[in-house]
Amino acid sequence: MKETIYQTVCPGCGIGCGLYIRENGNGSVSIDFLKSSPVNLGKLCRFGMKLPHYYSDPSSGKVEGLVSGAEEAVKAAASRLKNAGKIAMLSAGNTTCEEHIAFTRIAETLGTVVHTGIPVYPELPSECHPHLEGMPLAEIENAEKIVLFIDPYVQYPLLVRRLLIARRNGAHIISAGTKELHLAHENRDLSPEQYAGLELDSNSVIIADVHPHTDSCHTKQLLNLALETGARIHFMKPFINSEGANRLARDKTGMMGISHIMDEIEKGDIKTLFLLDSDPIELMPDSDRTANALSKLDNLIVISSRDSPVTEIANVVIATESLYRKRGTFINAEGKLRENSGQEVTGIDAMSLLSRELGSEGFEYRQLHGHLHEKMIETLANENRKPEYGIMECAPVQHNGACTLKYLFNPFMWANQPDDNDFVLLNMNMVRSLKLRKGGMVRLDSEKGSMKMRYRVERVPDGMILTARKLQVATGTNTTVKVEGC
Amino acid sequence: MVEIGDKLLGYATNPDVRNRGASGGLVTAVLAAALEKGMVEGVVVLKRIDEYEAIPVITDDVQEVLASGGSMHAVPVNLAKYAVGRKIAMPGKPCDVRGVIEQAKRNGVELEDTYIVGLNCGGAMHPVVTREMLIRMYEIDPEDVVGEEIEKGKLIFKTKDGEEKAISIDELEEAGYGRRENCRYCTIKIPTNADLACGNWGVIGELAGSATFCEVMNEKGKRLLDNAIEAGFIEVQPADEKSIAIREKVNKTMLKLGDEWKGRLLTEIPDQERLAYYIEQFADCIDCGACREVCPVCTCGEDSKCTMFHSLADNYKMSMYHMVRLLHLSDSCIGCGQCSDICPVDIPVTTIFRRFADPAQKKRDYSPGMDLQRPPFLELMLK
Amino acid sequence: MAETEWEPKIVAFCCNWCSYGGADTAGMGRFQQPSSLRIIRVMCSGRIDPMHVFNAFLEGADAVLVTGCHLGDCHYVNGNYKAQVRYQFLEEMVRELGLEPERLQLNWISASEGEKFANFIRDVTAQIKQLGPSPLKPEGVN
Amino acid sequence: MVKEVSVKEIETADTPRIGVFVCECGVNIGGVVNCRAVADYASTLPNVATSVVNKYACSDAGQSEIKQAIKDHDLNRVLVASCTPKTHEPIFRACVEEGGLNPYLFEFVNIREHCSWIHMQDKENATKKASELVRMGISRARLLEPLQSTEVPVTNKALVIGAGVAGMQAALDIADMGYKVYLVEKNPSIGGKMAQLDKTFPTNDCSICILGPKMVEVSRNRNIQLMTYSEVEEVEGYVGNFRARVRHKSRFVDVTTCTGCGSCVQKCPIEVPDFEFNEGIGTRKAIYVPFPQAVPLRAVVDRSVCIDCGACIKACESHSINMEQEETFSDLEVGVIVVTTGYDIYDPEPTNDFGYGIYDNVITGMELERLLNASGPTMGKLVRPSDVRPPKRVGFIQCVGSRDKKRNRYCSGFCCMYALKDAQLIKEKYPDSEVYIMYMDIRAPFRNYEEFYDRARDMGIKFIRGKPGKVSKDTDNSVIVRVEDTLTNNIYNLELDLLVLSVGAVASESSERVRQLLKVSRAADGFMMEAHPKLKPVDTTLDGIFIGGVTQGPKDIPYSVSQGSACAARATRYLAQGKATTEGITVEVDEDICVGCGICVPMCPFQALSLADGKLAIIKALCKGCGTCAVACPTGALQQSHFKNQQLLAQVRSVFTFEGE
Repeated sequence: MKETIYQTVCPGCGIGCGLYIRENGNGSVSIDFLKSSPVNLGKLCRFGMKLPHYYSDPSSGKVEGLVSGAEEAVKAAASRLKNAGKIAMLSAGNTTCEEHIAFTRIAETLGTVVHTGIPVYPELPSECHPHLEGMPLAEIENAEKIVLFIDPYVQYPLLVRRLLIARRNGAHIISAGTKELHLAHENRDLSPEQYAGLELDSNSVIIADVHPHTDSCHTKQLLNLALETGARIHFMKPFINSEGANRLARDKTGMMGISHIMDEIEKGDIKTLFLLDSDPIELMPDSDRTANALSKLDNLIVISSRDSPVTEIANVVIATESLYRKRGTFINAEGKLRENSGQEVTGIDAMSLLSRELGSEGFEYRQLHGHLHEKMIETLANENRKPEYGIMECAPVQHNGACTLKYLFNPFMWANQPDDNDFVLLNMNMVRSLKLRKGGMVRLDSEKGSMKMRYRVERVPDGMILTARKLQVATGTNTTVKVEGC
Repeated sequence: MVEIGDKLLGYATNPDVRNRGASGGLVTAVLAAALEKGMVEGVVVLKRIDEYEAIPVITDDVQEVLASGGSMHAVPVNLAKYAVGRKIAMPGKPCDVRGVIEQAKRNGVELEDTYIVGLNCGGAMHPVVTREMLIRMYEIDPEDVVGEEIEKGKLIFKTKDGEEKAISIDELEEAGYGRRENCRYCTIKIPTNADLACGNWGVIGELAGSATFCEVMNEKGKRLLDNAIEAGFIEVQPADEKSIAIREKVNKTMLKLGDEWKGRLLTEIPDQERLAYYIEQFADCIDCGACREVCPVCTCGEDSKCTMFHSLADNYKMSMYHMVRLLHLSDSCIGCGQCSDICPVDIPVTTIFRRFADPAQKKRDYSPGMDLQRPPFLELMLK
Repeated sequence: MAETEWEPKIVAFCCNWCSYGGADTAGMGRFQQPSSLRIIRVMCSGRIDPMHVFNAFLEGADAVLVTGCHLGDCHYVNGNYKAQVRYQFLEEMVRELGLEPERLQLNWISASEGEKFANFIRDVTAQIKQLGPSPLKPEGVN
Repeated sequence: MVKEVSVKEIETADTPRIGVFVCECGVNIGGVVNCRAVADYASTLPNVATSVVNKYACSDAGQSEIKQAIKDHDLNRVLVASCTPKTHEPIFRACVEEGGLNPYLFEFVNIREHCSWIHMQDKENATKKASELVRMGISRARLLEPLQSTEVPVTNKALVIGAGVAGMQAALDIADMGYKVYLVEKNPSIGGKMAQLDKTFPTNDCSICILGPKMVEVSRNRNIQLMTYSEVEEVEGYVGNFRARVRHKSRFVDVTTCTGCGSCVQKCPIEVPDFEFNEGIGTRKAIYVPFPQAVPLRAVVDRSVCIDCGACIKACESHSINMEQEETFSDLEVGVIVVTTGYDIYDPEPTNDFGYGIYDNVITGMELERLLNASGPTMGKLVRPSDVRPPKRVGFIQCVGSRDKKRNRYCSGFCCMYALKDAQLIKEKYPDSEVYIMYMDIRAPFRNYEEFYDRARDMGIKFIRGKPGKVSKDTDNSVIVRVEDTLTNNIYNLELDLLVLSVGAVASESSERVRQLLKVSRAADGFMMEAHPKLKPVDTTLDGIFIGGVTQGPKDIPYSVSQGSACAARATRYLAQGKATTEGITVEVDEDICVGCGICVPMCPFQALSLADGKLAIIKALCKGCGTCAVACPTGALQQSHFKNQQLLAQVRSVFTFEGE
C-alpha cells in the first residue's frame, strides 16, 4: 500500500519539466503531475507521458557480459583504464551535475578530458559556445517576433505551450523552417540568404536547436543573423542536463565532437571509450556503423542508469540507480537549476571508489555539490553577455540529389522511447509527381540501402522529406535519397 | 448509532485535530478512525507541497492522516484514479465521488471497498491562475501567502506578516480569475453521492468554524460514522432545523449562480462556425494523451480505440483520438475539468466535452456519477 | 476537358442480412442509382462502430449511411436497437460538430426493399450534391 | 511492455499475395463494366499477384482457373469481383478451400448487383466504381486471417411447428426417414386450413377425404409425437442444438382417456358461434370436438364461455373432464426446426370491402367453403345468410385483399382457382343458378388448371373482366354490384342473392410470433423470408431452421405439400450427418488489452460473454458473430473475426484516393 514519491525532472529535452514519480511497492513506476511546477506548470508532452517506459529498464552492473556487483565492476574498470592507451571520455549531459563533476575528476586523474557540452555537438568556434546556451522560457513569451527553425510539435512539444502564450501576448510567429506550423502566423520556406528579410530586431527571438548532428554551417548562419539584427537566440538541446554539462565544461579545452570521436575509433586511434550515461549507438543517425565502430575498441566502459544498446556490448557496466532516484542537480535549457528529491548516490560512490582505485582521492556528494555552486555563481553571472564572436564564414553543404531526407532530431529517440512517428512527411506536389497512392508507402533509397515508409502529406518544401524517426537509410541529419512510390 | 438520512453536526475529539481542520476536523477524524479500526487498508490524503500544490498520497499511517487536512482551494486534483484497485477511504469533492462511481460501473473500483467522505464544494482554483491572481489582483507575492479561506463570498489570503486581504469572488471571476470555468457551472455542490456529505454550510452560532455539518447518505456512511464515534475520534449532535435550512439555502444560491455562469461560458456557437471552431481548438494538440490519462471516468489501459486507431500519419482535419474520446465519454463526462487543467497547449477540453455531454446527458436524463444507473452507452437502453 | 459534375462519395454500412440484401434486390430489380455509394458489409448493424463512421468522415466521406434490418427483424435479436441508440449519439455529435445533419443518415431496409434502397441512395446523393463536399474532407482527397 | 512500433495493422505472417478474379458474368457485368480495365487497375495495386478476367467465375471452368492460379502464383488471398456474397460466397469459399487455402482468405466484391445492374446507362462510372470496389476489397483482403469453423453435434430430433398440410407432410417425411419429430399445433386438431375446405381444385375431390387419412397417418406414426393445442414459447440455441419450450394449453379433457364420443357435447347447455372451424356460420358448444374428422378426436372446453354447470362432467363415462386441469410445459431438444405455421384468410371486415360486414349476403370464399361442405353447418346446402334461402344468382369478386396497392400488392395465387371450383360446385348443385365471376385476369398455371378454367366456362359460368366499383343493397337484401366489363365496355348492375369475395392469404399473427421467436427474416409482404428465392426456397438465413407452405407466401395445396417434403429433405441432411458446421466468424478477445470493464457483457443477446476474475470469458458456441460487443468495447480488445476493426477501417480508407490518383 505504501508508495514512494520522487519529485524529479523529465529526462527528455532540455526544458526540464517538473513532475513526480510514484513508485509502488513492486517497483513499478507511474508518472504524476504537479500543477504548478515552475517550468511546465504541471504539463508534459507526449514523450514525458511515456516516462514509465523509460524507467522500465534499470541497468545492472556487468563485467564481460556477466552480472556483477558495483565494487567488482569498478575494479574491473579501473584495471582496464590503468592499462589503456588513448582514452576518450564522453558525457552527453544525461545525468546530474554532481555525477558530471565526479566524472570530470576521474578524467583529470586519467590525464584526459570529458568530451561534453556544446563542443561534442557541432564544430563551432569555442567563443560561440556560451551563445548556444538557452534563455529563460518566460522571455520567449514576451517576445514581439519569434522565428522558428525547428518544428516544436515534433521535436520539443512542450515549447508549443510557450509559443501559444507568446502568440496570445501579441508575438508575431514565423516558421522559417521546414514545415507549415499551425501556431505560426507566417510560414516561409527561406534560404539563409533570405533571412535578412525576416526584419528581426532586439525584441525578436530566434529559436533553433543544437545537437550532435546539427549542420554547423546553419548554426553559424543563425548566430550571424542574431549578431546582425540584435535578436536573441535560443537553442533547444536534447538531454536534461546538456546545459549543465556545458556550463561545467566551459573552461576545458581539447574536446572533440562526437562524430569526430567515432571517426577516430573507426580508424583505430582511440582504443578506450569511457561513457557516462551516453550511448553513441542511440545518438548517431547511423546506428549500425556506430555499433560496428565500437566493436573495434579494446575497452568500452559504461556508467549507466539504464540498459541501452551500448550496455549490451560494453566490457564493463557500472550501474547506477534510475535518474529520478538520484540525489542531484540539473540545469535546464533556460539555465534554471532544478533538484531531484531522491537521495541515492550510488553513481557518485562508484566513481569515488574508481578514483581511489586509480590512485587519486575519493569524493562525496556534498563536496561535489559545493563545487557546482561555486561554478554556477561564476557562469550565471555571465548572463546577458554580449556577443564575443564575429561574423562567421561557412560553406554550406550542397545536396545534389533530387530529394533530401531530413532528420528532425527528436530529443527522445536517443532513449529508444516509443513514438508513433513511423512515417515521413512530404508535400502534395511530391505526392502527385511521384504518383503516390493514398494509404500506400514510399521507398527511400540511399547509399546505405532502401526502406519503405508510410508518409503523411504536409506543407513542406519541395524535395524535402522529413522524418522524426531515425531511419536506417540515414547517413546523417540530411541524407540524399531517391524516392519512389510503392 | 446513527441512521441513514441523519443530519448531524460533529467535530473531532482530539483538540489538535479539531483546531487545525477547517471545520472541526470531523472529516480527518472519520478517515483516521476508519484506518485505525481496520475498515480500510489505507487513506488518500493530500500531501502538502506548498500553498498551491498537494500530492494525493495513500497512507496506512493514522498519524499522517490526522496531520493532514486544511482547506486547499487551489488543488484541483481528482482523486478517483487513486482509488483503483485498493481498499481505501478518502475525502472527496462531488466530482471525486462521481469519478469513483463511474469507475465502479466499469469495474475499475470495488465500491463496497471504497469509503468516501464527501465534502461540499463551491469550486476549486487552478494554482497557476491563483499565483497570477495574487500578483495582479491582491498585489501579494504568492510565496508570502500562509493561508487562505472563503467567507461571505470573499476570498481571503493571509500573508506571513499576519495581514489579510479579501476580494469578492465575483470581482475576481469577472476579471478572469477565481474558480476554474467548469467549477463555476458545476451542478453538484453537496456530495449526496458520497457515503457522508460533509461541509461547513449550515454550521452556525458558536459551533461556526469548529464543527462540520454531516449527512449520512448510505449504509457505508453509517458504518464510517458509527466506527468513528465508537473509536472516540468524533462527537456528533443532531443538526437543528435552522442549520438544515441554511445549508439548503447556500446550496440553492450556488446552483443558481452556476446556471448563470453556464449561460455565459457555454454560449451557443452558430451552426456554420462550429466545425471550424472545433478544428481550430484541436489543431495545436501535441498528441500527449494526458487528457485521457487524467480522466477519472476512463478505465482503458494503454491500448484503446482512441489510441490504437489514431495515427499521426493520418492527414485528418480533426484527430481521430479526440473524436473517439468525445464519443466514448460524452455520455458520462462528469465535467471535473482535469483534462483542461492538464492540457499542455491549453485546449479547453472540458468546455468542448460539456458542449457534447450537456445535451446528451440532459436528453437521457442521466447524471453520471450520481447513482449506480449505468450510462447510456454501457446500458444501451433497449425499448 | 469537359467539366464533369461533382459526384459525392457516400459510405454506407450495411448489415449482411437486410440492407445489404436490399442493395442486392435493388440490383436485381435494376433500379438505377447514382454511382456515389460504397458499401461496407458487416454482419449486423450492431457491428457498425461509431468510430468507423467518424473515420469515414475524416477520410473524406461526404455522407455516411447507417442501415440495417427493420426494428424487430434483427437476425441477432436486437442488434439494430443497439445500432439505433449509437446512431442517436452519433447524430447528436454530428450536429454539435457542425456537420450538416444530412451527412449522416439512418435507414432500416429489408432484403426485399430494393426499390426503397435505390430511392434512398438517390435522395441522399441529391441532398449531398446540394450541400457540396464535406468540410471534413482532407485536402487533395476524393 | 513497450512495443517498439505500436501495432497499427494486423501483422500477417506472410506477405499477402492476392489473386484478383473479375467476373464478366456473361454480359451481366461485362456488358456494362469494362472488366479488363478493372483487372488491369487491380494489377497495379500492392500485393496483387495476379489479376484476370473470367467469363463466369462461378462456373466449373472459372473455379478451376482460380484453383490453378492459387498454385501458379502462390496466392494466399483470393478476391472475386462478381455477384453477391449472399448466394455465391459459399461457392467460392469452397473453391478456395479446394485450392488449398483457408476459406476465410477469400474476399468477395459485388460488382453486379451493386454496380453493373444499377449503373447500366453509365458505363464509364460503373467501371470506375467497380475498380474502386475492387480496391476496397483488396485492402480488406490483405488483412484477412484464416478462421476455423467448428463442428457441433446435432440432436437427431426435429421440431415441426404447425400441423397444416405442409407441416404434416414435413413431419411424416422426417419421421419416415427414421427420426423423431415433435409436431406442435396450436389448435385442438391438426389439419390446418385444408381441413376446412369442401373440395379441392382441379380435381374437385373432397378435401377432408384426402386429408383425413393423412391426419390419421400422422397420429399413428411412431416417430411423430403430436402436440396439439400447444404453442412454442421459447427457442434458444443454434443449429443441431435447439432448445424449445412448448406450452400445452389446458383442454380440461384428458386426451388419454377421452374417446371423442360426444356425449358431453350433447349435454352442454352453452352454444356459441363456431369461428374456429365454421367461420362463424354454424355453432358449437362450450365443450366441443373441433370437427368430425379431427385428430386427435378429443373434446376441448372453451372456458371463456363455460358456465361450470358440470353437465359434461356427469355425461362423461370415461371421467375425462377435469376443470382443474393446468397447462403444462415440455422442454424439447431438437437439431432442426421446420416452420409451417400457415396463414390467415384476408379479413375484409375492418375496411368493409365490397360491403362485407355491412350486407349480410356478402361472404368470403372460406365462408362459402363451409356452406358448401356436406358436413358443414348447413349440411352442404347453399343458403344465403340473410334469409337462409338458396341463392339463385351468385357472384364472385376476385383479388379481394390481393393485387391491390392499398391492401396487399402480391397475388395470392389460389383465389382464381378456388372461385372457379366453387362456381362449378354451385353450378353442379344448382344447375339453374346464375354464377358470375368478376376478375382482373384469371391465373391458372400448372397441370389441368387452365382446363379447369375452360370447364367452368363450358358450364355457363359468366366471366366479367372488371373490378366492381360499387356494391349496394336492394330492398330484399339482394346485393347490387355495379361492374364494367372492360372487354365489352358494358356496365352492369348485377343483382345478386349472394356475393362471394375471393379473399387471399395474409401473414398470420401467430406466424409472426413464431417468426420473431426464431429470428427468421420477414419479407416485404409480411411472410417469412427464404434464404434465396430460387435456390434456397425452404431454407432460412438461420442454419437449421426451414420454412414451408404458406408461411413463406401464398401457395396452393400441391405446392405446400412439396415444400413440406422439401423442408424435410433439407432438414434431414443435418440429422443424417449428425453434425453441423457453425460459423467461423466469432468474437475474440485480446487479453493483454482487455481491462475487464465488462461493458460488453450485457451487449450479447446470446449470453456468450461473461467476466471471470476481472477478465472476459467467451463461450464460442453461443457466439453468433454479430459483433455488437466489439463495438461496445472501448479498448478494442474485443474483435469480431473477419470483421476486425483494422479490416473494416482499411476498407473505409481505401474508398478514398488522392485527386487524380
